[in-house]
Amino acid sequence: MLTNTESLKYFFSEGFLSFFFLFLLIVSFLKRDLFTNSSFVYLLGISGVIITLILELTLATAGQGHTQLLFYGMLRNDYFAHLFKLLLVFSSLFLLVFSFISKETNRKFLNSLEYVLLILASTLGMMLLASSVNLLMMYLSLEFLSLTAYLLTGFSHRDERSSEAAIKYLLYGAVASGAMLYGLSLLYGMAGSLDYFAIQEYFAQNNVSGVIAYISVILILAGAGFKIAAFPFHSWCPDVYEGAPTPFTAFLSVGSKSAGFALIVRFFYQIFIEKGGGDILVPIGGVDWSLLLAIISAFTMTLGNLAALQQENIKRLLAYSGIAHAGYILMAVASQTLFGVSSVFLYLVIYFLMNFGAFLVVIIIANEFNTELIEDYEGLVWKNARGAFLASMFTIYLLSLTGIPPLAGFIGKVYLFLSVFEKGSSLYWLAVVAVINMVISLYYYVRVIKVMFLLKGKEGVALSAMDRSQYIQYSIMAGLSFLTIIFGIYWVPLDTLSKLAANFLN
Amino acid sequence: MRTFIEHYGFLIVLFPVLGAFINGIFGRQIQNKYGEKPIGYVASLTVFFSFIISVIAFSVIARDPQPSALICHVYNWLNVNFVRADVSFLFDPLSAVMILIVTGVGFLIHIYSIGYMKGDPGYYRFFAYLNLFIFSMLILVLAENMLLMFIGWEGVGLCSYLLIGFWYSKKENAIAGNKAFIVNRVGDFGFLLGILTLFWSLYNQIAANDRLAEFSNGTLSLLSFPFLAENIHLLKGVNLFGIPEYTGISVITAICLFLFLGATGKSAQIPLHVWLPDAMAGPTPVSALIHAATMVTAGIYMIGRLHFLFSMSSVALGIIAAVGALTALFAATIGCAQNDIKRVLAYSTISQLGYMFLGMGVAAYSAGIFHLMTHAFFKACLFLGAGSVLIALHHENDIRWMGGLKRYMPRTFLTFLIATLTISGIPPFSGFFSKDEILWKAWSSDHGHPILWFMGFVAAGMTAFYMTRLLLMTFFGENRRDQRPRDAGGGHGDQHSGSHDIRESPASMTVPLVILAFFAIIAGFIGIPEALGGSNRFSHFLGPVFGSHVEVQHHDPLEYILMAASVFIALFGIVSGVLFYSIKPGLPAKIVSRIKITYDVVYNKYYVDEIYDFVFVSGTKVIIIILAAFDQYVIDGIVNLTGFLLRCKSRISGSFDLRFVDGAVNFIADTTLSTGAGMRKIQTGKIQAYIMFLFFGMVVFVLYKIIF
Amino acid sequence: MSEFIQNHILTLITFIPLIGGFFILFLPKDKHDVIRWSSLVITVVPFLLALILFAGFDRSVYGFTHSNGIQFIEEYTWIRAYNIHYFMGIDGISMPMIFLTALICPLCVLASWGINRGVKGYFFLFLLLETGMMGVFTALDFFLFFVFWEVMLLPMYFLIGIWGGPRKEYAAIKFFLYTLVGSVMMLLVMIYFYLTSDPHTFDMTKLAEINSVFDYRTILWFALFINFAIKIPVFPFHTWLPDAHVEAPTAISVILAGVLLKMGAYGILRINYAVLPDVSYNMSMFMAIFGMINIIYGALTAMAQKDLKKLVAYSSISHMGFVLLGIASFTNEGINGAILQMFNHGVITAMLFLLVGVIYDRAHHREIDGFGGIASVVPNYAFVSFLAFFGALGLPGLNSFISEVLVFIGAFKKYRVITAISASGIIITASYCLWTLQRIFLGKLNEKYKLLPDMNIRETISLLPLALLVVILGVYPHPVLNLMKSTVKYVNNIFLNMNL
Amino acid sequence: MDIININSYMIISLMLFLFGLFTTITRRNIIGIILGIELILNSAALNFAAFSKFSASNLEGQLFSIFIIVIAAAEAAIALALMLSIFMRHGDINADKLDRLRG
Repeated sequence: MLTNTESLKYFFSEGFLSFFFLFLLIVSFLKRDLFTNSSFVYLLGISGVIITLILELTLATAGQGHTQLLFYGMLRNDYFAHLFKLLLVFSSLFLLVFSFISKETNRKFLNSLEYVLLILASTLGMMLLASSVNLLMMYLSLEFLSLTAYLLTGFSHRDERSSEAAIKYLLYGAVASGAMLYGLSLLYGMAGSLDYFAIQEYFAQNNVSGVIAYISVILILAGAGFKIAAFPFHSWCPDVYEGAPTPFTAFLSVGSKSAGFALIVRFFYQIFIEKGGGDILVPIGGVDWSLLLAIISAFTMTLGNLAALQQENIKRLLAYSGIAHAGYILMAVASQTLFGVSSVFLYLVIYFLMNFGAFLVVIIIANEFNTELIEDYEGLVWKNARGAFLASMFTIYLLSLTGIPPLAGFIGKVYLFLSVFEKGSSLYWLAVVAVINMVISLYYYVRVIKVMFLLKGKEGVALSAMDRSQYIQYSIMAGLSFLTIIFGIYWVPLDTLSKLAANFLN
Repeated sequence: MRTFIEHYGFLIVLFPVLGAFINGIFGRQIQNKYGEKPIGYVASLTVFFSFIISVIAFSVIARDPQPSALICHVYNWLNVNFVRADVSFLFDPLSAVMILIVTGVGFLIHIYSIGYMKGDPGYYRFFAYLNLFIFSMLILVLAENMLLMFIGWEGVGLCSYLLIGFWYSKKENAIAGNKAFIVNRVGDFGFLLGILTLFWSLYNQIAANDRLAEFSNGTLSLLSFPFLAENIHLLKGVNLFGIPEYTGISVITAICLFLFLGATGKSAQIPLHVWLPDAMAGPTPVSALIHAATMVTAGIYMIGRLHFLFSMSSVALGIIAAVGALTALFAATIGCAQNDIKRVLAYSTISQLGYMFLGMGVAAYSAGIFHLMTHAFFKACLFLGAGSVLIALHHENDIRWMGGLKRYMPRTFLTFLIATLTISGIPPFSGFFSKDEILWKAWSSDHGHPILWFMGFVAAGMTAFYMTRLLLMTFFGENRRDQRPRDAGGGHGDQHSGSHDIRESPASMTVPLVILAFFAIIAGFIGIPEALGGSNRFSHFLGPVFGSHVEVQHHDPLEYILMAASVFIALFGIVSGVLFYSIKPGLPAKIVSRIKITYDVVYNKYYVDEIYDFVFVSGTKVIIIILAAFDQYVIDGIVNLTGFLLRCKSRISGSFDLRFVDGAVNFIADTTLSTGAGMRKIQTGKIQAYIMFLFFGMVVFVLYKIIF
Repeated sequence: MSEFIQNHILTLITFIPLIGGFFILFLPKDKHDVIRWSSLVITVVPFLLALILFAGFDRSVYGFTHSNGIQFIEEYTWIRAYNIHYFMGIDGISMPMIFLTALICPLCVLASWGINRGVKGYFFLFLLLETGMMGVFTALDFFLFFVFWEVMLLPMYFLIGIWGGPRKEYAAIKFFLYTLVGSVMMLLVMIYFYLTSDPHTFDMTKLAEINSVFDYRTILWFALFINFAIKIPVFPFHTWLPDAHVEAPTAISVILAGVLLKMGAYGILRINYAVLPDVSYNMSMFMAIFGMINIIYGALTAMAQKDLKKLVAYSSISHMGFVLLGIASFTNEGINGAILQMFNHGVITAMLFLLVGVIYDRAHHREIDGFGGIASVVPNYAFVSFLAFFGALGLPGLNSFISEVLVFIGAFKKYRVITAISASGIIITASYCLWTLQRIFLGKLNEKYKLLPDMNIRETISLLPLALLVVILGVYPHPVLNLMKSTVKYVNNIFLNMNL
Repeated sequence: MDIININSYMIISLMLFLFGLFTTITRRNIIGIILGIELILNSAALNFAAFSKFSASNLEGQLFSIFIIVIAAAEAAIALALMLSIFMRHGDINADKLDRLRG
């Protein structure tokens, strides 16, 4: 339990980020004209995030093995926190890069500086969320992230859908976090403390009659479920994804979802778990949350896949696919095993690669044809070399999302099934539901591929040839697809990292 | 000499296939470059060589008839666990006789076809198929085990299909070929079941008294004839399904009946005889060789080869005899009413085959084979005679428009006359001896019965009658060519008015006729029964094969009476034929008018073809249409079904967008897609609906917890 | 160099097509002939390797489990943490299949000379497909087997989807969905096997040795069986086959029928029989009945088809019914007959589809009644078609007869009535084969095809090896039979001394 | 036991929570919804304060309620800002009209 000043030593990555954020804010008041050219602003933002990334990396590697509670037990910088922070910072880095690439955010935005500032703020919020071990700290960082997200959703004010999406997102988010708050208060009432470890001891000592704990867990789940768009709390997701600017939608589907999962894993595995011998985890607190999460996961998967079957808008399709993948990851969380935690992290990294890749293609196509409808992708592969490249990359991502073997998505799915099977025979039904969902998901993923490959393109819709200036797009695209294939074949590095993330319990 | 056959016996089989290969592959070039002559010679020479070796083999066996058969082993064809079959040929008196018939008659018919097929564009193809047929028939006859026999069995079926449908430009020939092969295939189905039952019941018995070790060295084969001959007794008490207390059909009878089903398919007996009359669509030498002399006798040879099996089940023998006798009578009646020269001969072949089966059925195996041999000679002679008549009259085959050919074709007429007398069973000719022996055995043998004799007796009379009718209408009286109405069916080719240009067939066709007629005469003398002082050398020759249970020497007076009766019925047939068709030509028309209905029934072959067509052909057509529709709509096309339902529902409700019908895979996919459409409806876009849904979800979970 | 080839032969056979495929991607797009010839050469190399394999294969080794000695083993640890190995090896069951695949692929490249749209993509996907197929037959690690099983799915979807006939999208997605439903079930079973085997292994041969440990055995067995039944295809799951065949381009339907259908039967032998022998033995009646239904149902529906390609597709269903019957017989003869039938059917269906392709290239339609009497116009084509169709109906002296007789003899021991009914199948098969031949080749010459060109050299070369195989294997079947005899003897012994 | 104990607080905060929820769902006007949200947040704050006094006997609960007030203010600010942009576009702030994004 370090005091505030001592723990600053382990806090300099977030520290730098907040300092950079404030510095930019102040400079923006003084010299407005510096920041008119949006590309410069984005590059500034990107460099800031990269520095944070480097700092975070040094912190992660330096902090070998000694995890402390910082700021009087508010944060905990164990490997789980470090790895998730790295993942989250990477996703905001990609958000900035994608915003730089996409015309929608690069050309049309007037105040791109505020856009970048809000992104930095949300990154800070996510980093805190990943490492918070105190109910208050968790709530504050969650709200910090959500509030910045509401604004970012409504940023492309010229498109009326965006402001409608933002207000919907806000109202829904506020109600959900209100319900969570109420749940937290009940939990606090029972356990008498805000600190995760204290609550865990409370539950370990005296077994509580399950009902109140159960109600508080469900209420808390409202807030967390809203963040990862799980079943009963997913209604906002398709509308917001369609309304928000595409780069931000990509970030929502990967970044804020991973933050949501960090929260859930931290919350359930810290409070409602007692460490049995070896890596046996014994659920405490009289709440059978494994079955609860399993049911939510099953509903989320099925709803996500079924609704996605006939989407016309590619962003809505990817929204529902995101919901489905949230359902798959919840499967691992419900498995209540250490291996489950590492599967969650592994799947999130692979999901990061696949989803950002897919959204990059959507952005490039939106830049060219200014459309989000699937049928405008018709005959993409037959247009020209660039079209063929884009189409084949998109196919790799879509098939990896389905879980076809040589690609990373399959390895993610195998890990999820391994964790579910390890739980024993109580979750076999969930594995069967997941398997059926995999088949359903094939249909709408391959429908997109069908449009791109099997149909002849409409004449007159030309695609500009590959030119030198867009080399960033293609290097990122090639990098992501290369990783998706390589991790499908040799994923040992990912495995060691995820094992590392899982041992935050000791 | 025995070792010569053991080493080079397979040459008999190799030569015809070499001929077939040469003619088949290079035939077209040879024919274009050098004309038809070399092809005919290559084909005939190969058959002649194998004839010579057959004669050598025959002499070797005839000189020192040891009990053990002479086997020429070529190579091991199939060796999987206990199923072991080698390509090896068995030479014993029975197969020696058969190869003599096959190669001898085959050679004569090859010579005949050189003349007959002159000018036909498919000349090389014809001889290639003919050689292929001889090859398959020799394999069938010389096979050492059942599987190799099955190869020969289906091989001849294939060649008959190819040869019947030789002039495939006409649709009927192709259909006739199809019919022949499919009906044969039904027979082969029975044959296959016979082999399977035999194999496994024998295997179980051998396993029962643990003799399986003998097979470990891999030389013994369960299905080879010598092995079967020794070990068939093991199957004596066994019943079909090997269940001890189940007393039903004994396995021996089951096997015999299955094999007999195969034999009826091949030798055109009652249930499966429909293909032989249609097989006349092929060229006449084909009919002579395949549908008279060799292929159709395969069934009888098979029963002869497995006589030890058949003689163990008197039930099977009884059925065979009954079917044989019935077929003889049935076919004879139809024969009397046919007007196409080749169809008459076809029905006469079916009825003579009925006699052979009758002989086999009463366990008079040597008599059956003897009749088979004599029948091969005189029936081949009759067919070739009919062939030369057809050539002379430019493919006119309806006997009502012939007549008076005696003057123009003396040699054909003479040979035709001899053959007709032979088949009617007039004493000096061989037909009398072989048919009489069967009839005598039908009465006297312990499996025989007077009714069988009587059916055979009546059929013999009818045979004499329709053969005389055929002889008279074709060769005697005045020529009725010009009375032929313009549109009369049958007989294509140009209409030559007048009879001045009918000429005798060239030497290459008439020489084989004369030889065959000569054999028809002398063939009888080698089988003169003891009753008439002869030593019946033929049955003694076959003794070692069929077990030489020498009949008791007493000369039962009944034998002479029956012999006299058969001569009487033959003469009666001839006289009534002469009466009907030469003295009072109007008489048949009067009788026909009085018994119109029965005549029509007999003329239309008891409508058997029509019944089969209706029951089987159109029956399967209906089944397959239903099945195909079932496959397309019920299993696969739940798409179309539900697609249709949903479409009309959507037209009614109008609110659903159902473009997904074309993409749906099947019923499950259909329901998933429609639920997907349902899911989209929940997403109404109203923010307050979303919040309500959120709390509704939470309430459900809480209630779930409280209740459970 | 030869020493390198000797102990890396299976990896080479599997991955040379893939490497070749990448090489083709870099060829210039419009030089179609260069692409075609190079892909032909690339597919011939595995064929040569297969010949080396054929020569070096030790016929006496049992194979099937690790202790019995798998041949040409290549085992490298792939992922140490989860005990996943890159483990390749062959035994009596997989050797004939590898030889068949290596033989058919070059012929298919020859048959796809007519493709002129997106040629580079076509041949790359084709070579990827060949790698997938080879991998399935060589892989002995369940994880590797599953990866190759799905790798094979991908190119098939695109090949049918892009270069197919009018309803190609529907057929392609149907194929993909049907097979994926099956393979996801196999995924669950694979993971269950992995977790319940005590030294957590994916190695199929080791799983075979500790097969008594799993519970839920029947459910596992059915999950695997349904996956492989979809592939064979067995009666209720077969509806994807006619669509996929009718819409696929000629070369692809040759591969589809020639090799892909065999993977189902191979899978049953390799996994169901190895890991769950007792359940397989109890289910033998179930499999035999479905085998019989396949034979009769396939033959009858084939008879009703108007489209030649659909007819051949349904005939494949009927022939694969023999394979299932043979597998279900649990006798040495039956299983040998089944594997031989897999090989023979591969050869014959490849011939039939190539022939359909030849006539389709000339007449641009496949209606059986649309032709008539063309035997006189195209004698060579007629001869080869007669040979193929007679091979298909199991004429003795040609190759299918031997496998059908072995299957009948094998199956007759236990299931007398079922085999009798299946044997009646040979009559239906004979009737629809001859009826088709008669409607196309015999009868009055259809004026439209008076000047139909006969087969050109390319087509003859692609058909010649198959025709020779049909005849030679009919007269002397030992080269293929010896390959599988010892392994099948071992498999049979498992069930004999399981004293059930 | 004095009359006003933990149960009464909990009942009041529950009532507050339900009223807040009710207003969020039924009001057609966005401002009404925002008010409802404020009510929900306040009910949570009340709960925290009450528990801090009665069962937890430490000040963390009250600390939490202060932060809740801060967050509520921030939320309201953003909500009103967004509502302004909606108003400029649609001319009115009727929640039911905002259903352009659906399906």
